[in-house]
Amino acid sequence: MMDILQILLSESFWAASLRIATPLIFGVLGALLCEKSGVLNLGIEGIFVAGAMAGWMAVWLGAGLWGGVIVAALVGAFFGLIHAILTVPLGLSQHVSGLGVTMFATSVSYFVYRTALPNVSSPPRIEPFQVLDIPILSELPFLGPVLFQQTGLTWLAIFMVGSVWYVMNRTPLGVAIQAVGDNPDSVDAQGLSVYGLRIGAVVAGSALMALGGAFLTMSAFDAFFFGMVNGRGWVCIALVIFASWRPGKAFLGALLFGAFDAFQVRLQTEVGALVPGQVFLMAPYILSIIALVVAARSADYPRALLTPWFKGQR
Amino acid sequence: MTQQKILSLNGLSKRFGSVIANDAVSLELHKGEVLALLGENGAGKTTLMNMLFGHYMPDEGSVDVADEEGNLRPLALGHPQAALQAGIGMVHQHFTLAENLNALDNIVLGSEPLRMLRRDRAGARAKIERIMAHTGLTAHLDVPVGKMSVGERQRVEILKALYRDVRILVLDEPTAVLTPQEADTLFSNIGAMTREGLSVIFISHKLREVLAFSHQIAVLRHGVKVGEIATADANERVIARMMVGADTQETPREAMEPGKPVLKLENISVVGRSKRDTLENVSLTVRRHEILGIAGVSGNGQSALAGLISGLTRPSGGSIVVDHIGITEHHPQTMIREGVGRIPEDRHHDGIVGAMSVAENMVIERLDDPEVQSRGLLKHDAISANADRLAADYDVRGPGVNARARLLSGGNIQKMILARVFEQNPKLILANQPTRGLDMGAAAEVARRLLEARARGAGIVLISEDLDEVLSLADRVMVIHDGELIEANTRDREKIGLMMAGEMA
Amino acid sequence: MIRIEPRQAPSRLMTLGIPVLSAVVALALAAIPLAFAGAGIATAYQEMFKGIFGSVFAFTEMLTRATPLIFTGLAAALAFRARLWNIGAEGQLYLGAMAAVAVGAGAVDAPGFVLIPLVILFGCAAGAVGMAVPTVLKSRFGADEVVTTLLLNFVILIFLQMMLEGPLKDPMGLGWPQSPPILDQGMLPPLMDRMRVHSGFIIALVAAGVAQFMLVRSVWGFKLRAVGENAAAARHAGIRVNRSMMSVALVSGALAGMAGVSEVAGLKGYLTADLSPGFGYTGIVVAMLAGLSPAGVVVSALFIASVFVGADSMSRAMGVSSYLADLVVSMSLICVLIGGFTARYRITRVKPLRGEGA
Amino acid sequence: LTSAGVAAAESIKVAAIYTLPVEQQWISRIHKALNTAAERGDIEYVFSENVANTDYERVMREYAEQGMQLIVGEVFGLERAARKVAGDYPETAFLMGSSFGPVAPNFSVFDNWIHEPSYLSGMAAGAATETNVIGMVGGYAIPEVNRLMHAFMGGAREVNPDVKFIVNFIDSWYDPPKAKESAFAMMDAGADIMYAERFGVSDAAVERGIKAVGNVIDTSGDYPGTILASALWHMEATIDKAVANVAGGTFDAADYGQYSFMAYGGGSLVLDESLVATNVVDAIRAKEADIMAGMFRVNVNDDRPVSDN
Ligand SMILES: Nc1ncnc2c1ncn2[C@@H]1O[C@H](COP(=O)(O)OP(=O)(O)OP(=O)(O)O)[C@@H](O)[C@H]1O
Ligand SMILES: Nc1ncnc2c1ncn2[C@@H]1O[C@H](COP(=O)(O)OP(=O)(O)OP(=O)(O)O)[C@@H](O)[C@H]1O
Ligand SMILES: [Mg+2]
Ligand SMILES: [Mg+2]
Repeated sequence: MMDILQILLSESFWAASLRIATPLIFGVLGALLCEKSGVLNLGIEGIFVAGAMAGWMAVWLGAGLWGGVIVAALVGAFFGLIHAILTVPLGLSQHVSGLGVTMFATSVSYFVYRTALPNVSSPPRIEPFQVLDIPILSELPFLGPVLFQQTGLTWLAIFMVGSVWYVMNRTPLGVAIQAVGDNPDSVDAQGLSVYGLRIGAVVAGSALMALGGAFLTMSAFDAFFFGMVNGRGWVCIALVIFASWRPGKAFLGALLFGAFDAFQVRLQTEVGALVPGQVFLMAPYILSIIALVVAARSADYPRALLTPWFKGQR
Repeated sequence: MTQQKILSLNGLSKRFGSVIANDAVSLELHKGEVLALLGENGAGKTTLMNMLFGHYMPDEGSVDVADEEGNLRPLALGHPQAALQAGIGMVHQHFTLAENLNALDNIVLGSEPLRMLRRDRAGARAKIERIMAHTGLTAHLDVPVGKMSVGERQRVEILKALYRDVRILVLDEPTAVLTPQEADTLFSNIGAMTREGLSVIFISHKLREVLAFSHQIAVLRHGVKVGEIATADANERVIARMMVGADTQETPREAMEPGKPVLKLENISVVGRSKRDTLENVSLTVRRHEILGIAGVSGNGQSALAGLISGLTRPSGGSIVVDHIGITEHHPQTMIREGVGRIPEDRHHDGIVGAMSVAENMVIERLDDPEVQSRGLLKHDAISANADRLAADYDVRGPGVNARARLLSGGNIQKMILARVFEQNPKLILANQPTRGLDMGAAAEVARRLLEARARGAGIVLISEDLDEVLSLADRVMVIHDGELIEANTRDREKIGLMMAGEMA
Repeated sequence: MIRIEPRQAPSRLMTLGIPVLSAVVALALAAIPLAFAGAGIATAYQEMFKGIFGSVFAFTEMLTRATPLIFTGLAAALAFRARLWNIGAEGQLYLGAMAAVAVGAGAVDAPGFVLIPLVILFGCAAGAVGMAVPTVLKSRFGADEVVTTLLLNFVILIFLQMMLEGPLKDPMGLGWPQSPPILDQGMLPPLMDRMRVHSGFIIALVAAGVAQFMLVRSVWGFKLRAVGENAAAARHAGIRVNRSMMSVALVSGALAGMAGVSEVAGLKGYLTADLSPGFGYTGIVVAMLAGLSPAGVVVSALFIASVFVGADSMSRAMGVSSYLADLVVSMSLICVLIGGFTARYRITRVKPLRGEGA
Repeated sequence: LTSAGVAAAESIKVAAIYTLPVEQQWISRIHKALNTAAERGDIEYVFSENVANTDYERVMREYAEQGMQLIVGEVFGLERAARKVAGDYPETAFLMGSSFGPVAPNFSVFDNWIHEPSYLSGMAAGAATETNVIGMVGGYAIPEVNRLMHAFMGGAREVNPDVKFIVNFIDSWYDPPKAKESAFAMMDAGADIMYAERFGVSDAAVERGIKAVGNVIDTSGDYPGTILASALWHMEATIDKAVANVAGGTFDAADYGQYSFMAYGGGSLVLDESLVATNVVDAIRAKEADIMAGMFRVNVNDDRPVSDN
């Protein structure tokens, strides 16, 4: 019991939680943007892979770190555009298109990686993002070590939470995205383009998702591996519902998941011999499901989610 | 009204596959004029207006709109944005509101450039409040539209159009969901605005309104404009003949002796999420050979009452007896089994499975019937035969019984539901807004069928916001207000109107 | 300006021609990665063809690969018809496989005609339970099944690891996390000597036929379609929505479970944690390509399996990275999706009418 | 002699089939040895990676049909089926990572028997820990992994009976960020030496400035000053032996496992002598000599290791 409390109060635990949460924050925000406009994007897992691979490879080929981030975002936007074209003007099944994009983005990334590096036994490393240590602030008790053990990408993620919130609630664009996800006719009747808004939201959301992937290869680690995304994208799809499509709650949800995960490994080091290790690995997923069940009642889905809209048709 | 031409539609045509929705329709509108556009269901009224507003791209034709100086200029078609810029506003037949946003956001949506980094909410609010004060149309600006009554939503729709400083306002059946009083207020407000130069095209099936508020009437039939007439020269008969091409007949209601009770609600309460679906301690009795009319402004508990009788809603207290049998399991299946026929308010949402065929929709309520299935397998031939017979008997027209039900027009969907319900000889019929949105011919058909069922011995609960309809069909009238039900011991329009407003309770 | 309009009646030629055409386009697109990897295009296609039809072995391998896809495709098709988004076929597949080895690997020693049905029964039941849970969460609590089934895939996979290191671990497995083998008489008999294709394929075809028949001809199928197309109207018409959902959930889960049974009792004999290379997810693709028609599932499963096996074998023959196979499959998927769209809709250019008559 | 020369000139056609990408440490060692042989011109080498177990048998047959003379791979997931394939292609030589035995006439097996250097690396770790806590992050608890962990733990305990281990499996071959977080958690719990079975662990050690012990591959170049010691696996001995046998027409069913032993050069220990105390280095060298001389046998334990509490 003491140990558990000790874990929960430790700075390194919360620093770890925030680190684990960072790619999820990007992913949930991206999924949120897409879904708010009415498009489910199951391409997220593949877009994570593509972002991870593209960002890392760009840096390895000589781009700067932020250059790599931009490349990752562009690649994510590209796959988002494919999903958007398939699901918005063409109105194809969002589930299938999404899974198709996941397959496509993953296999393209793997194929390109392997064709570019046919004979490596260990992928080349890059110089990743370094911890941002701001002199005075990092001296702050508790918060200092938690926040200032993070890299620029984590800061970017936190900044994006605020930005997405601001855009969604304080700008005409965000209000239009909320409207198009509820009732596309409302937007159409006001002279705005349903297709433009949805495609834009999916493309932007996918770019954000790709940053989640880029974090893995450019901050959490310094090289790309097959399979390293390891389901993180799917988790975001759950978190966005848990967050009721709100950026602030999305951040909390991701942090909570990160905390489960960080807690799980720490607990396992304490009582690992008593319980099969898999119980701990399962815990974050099961807790996500439970959280979802609890949150489900109040979850109000964007009403037009999954429903395609065609101009001039009823 | 002036003679200044402000809008001219020149030979607009639109085809949907083989359906010719509009065939070279031309129309003119003058400054300050109120033009009523009439026609049966499916005549092409909405299509014409949708072309004007840019939702549909015409196959042929053009549109000219007067600019600020009054010079007619061609309008770029196919872009709502262009129509809005030209000063055209449209209130659509079906709400085009984002329910997750509040009224303010819905109204302002699209009027600010999307690249703006912030919104001028205060300015917008001031402008809307000015419009509200000026027109008398009010709405709660900060309440999510999803929580509003249909009447309030309709007002938001109109405010939305006015906010864009329109000079031409198109209203597609604006009063279909309003009470007579609300409709009157709306039209008197609009009348005031036309005197300031607003021009209006409105579509309606309610001839009373058309005659009272329009200057000019244009009639469409099967996509063709069959005539135009000054309202001053028109009357119901003339218009009806223009619309249908023949005279319509009203079914007379014969007096009948009510029989034994078929439905008894005793002290029923329903706890709903909002007032619209709450009932408080309601009791009523319906007998054979009797039509009980429930009058009331929408959102006063009608949906709870309808839900209860159709089996969708579970009461929190009280008892329901259908023909001596106490209902314990509240499910539509139970009600169907006990011989309750239900005509739902929202045909598309509750009445049909649009993606399934007309024939399938005609048997969907009796899948256990040995005529429809044996040992769990459907009898396709019998289902088809049944559909052919019903389609003929009830004059369900459309692309055939094997086509998807969604393809039928609203009136024909309603006929299909009537066929399904009446064929089972129900003891009790719930008719919830049965003629909403139907043209005169179709509405008369519904009335005839209801009276026929009554003659056969059914008890009928008729829920309607159209007081004229209630008064013409019901043997007995009750008024629903705020979840409570009161017997109206009068047939006086005025008095019942006051009870609907809760002023005599 | 471009408009999208539904075609009134897609012609026969189109409904058949377009899928074929889009498959051809997809294969043509495969030239891009091939060129990128510097391989000869013409020989590549030859090799791909050989990889599918070049020998009895190649062809039976394709059928073997298609077998689980038919099951998972059916699982998705039926559930999706009822708008029950079962993304969890992958997990249910493993539940089925676990149950199959739990009864088939010695727990019950019975002759084949008893043991095989028993293995199938338990496998299907386990899969069904796997889908029943999210369905209950959906109908009782409103928890979105897309997410719960997706997350349960992870939970089940981890649970599988736990079982394979615990109760289901083969004591003779030299420590490997794998189950003991299913008894010989419990294995689904192979269809041909020396080939891997097994009677699971026949069961899959029968399952597809039955599903097709039930969907179109039975009251059960009627209700399922009604619930899927418009749950509110179905309920208004007296259909028990939850019950109908639950019944389709059970069938869907059972079919996914059967995919696991078929793989473990038809092919591998014992269970490891990498039994399925994503058959559950691919099944969704298969189902959607088939337009959610059970009969179509067979065709699209064969298509996906052909593309994969053909491209995989070609990548080896051409010395190109074997990730090519997945790439070609995913490109085919996207092409066929777009192709299916053009069969149903027409994209027309509309000449702007601006200014006419003025 | 001439015939052998001809065979070498023609170079042997070798195909490898891996169930994971070639970056996976275990596989990378086979891949490296085959690449080396190919560079020497002994073999023509092709491979398929990330082959699902379901597809493995087909790929084996395809390569056999293509006339490959030697097929290398790992059949832990399909022991029985693989042996059946080998039976169907008696002219083809199979050399497979396997937990079971060889099957005549053409199915040989190998495994990464580097428990000996693992034991030695454990000695370095046991002597170096000050907190007496060593963290171990593994991928999956399979015998190939467990065995080396136990050997490592045995070595550490020999020099330091008080040492405690924290063991954690991340159930993934490739999730360096996760492995890294796992390592951090162990360090938070007091570990000051990390056993780096997965990518990511050494990175965590570098960040916290503690030491790590490598496994299978030599990563000391990537993490200078962090890797105390590594137990290396060299597949060259095994591969070269098999290739020579095929070339000489003498390939038959055998267990090549011994070629991973230190005595055959299949396993070795690298020590960073600048990081390990001289007395410890001496003790390790002495033990190494004992092993080479057959005077000391490292225990083999394939069970899942668990944390000490
Ligand atoms: N987008 C569309 N696709 C196919 N058919 C359409 C479409 N819009 C309208 N139609 C068809 O065009 C015809 C005219 O429809 P429209 O909605 O204009 O009638 P309406 O006069 O407004 O009828 P109502 O009084 O019922 O509103 C109908 O037959 C309708 O089914
Ligand atoms: N308007 C609606 N739209 C969509 N789904 C609805 C609607 N109304 C009800 N449902 C769904 O139908 C379910 C209840 O349906 P129904 O009562 O027919 O099922 P049932 O099989 O009788 O289930 P139970 O035994 O749990 O009562 C609700 O849980 C809800 O999910
Ligand atoms: Mg209309
Ligand atoms: Mg019920």
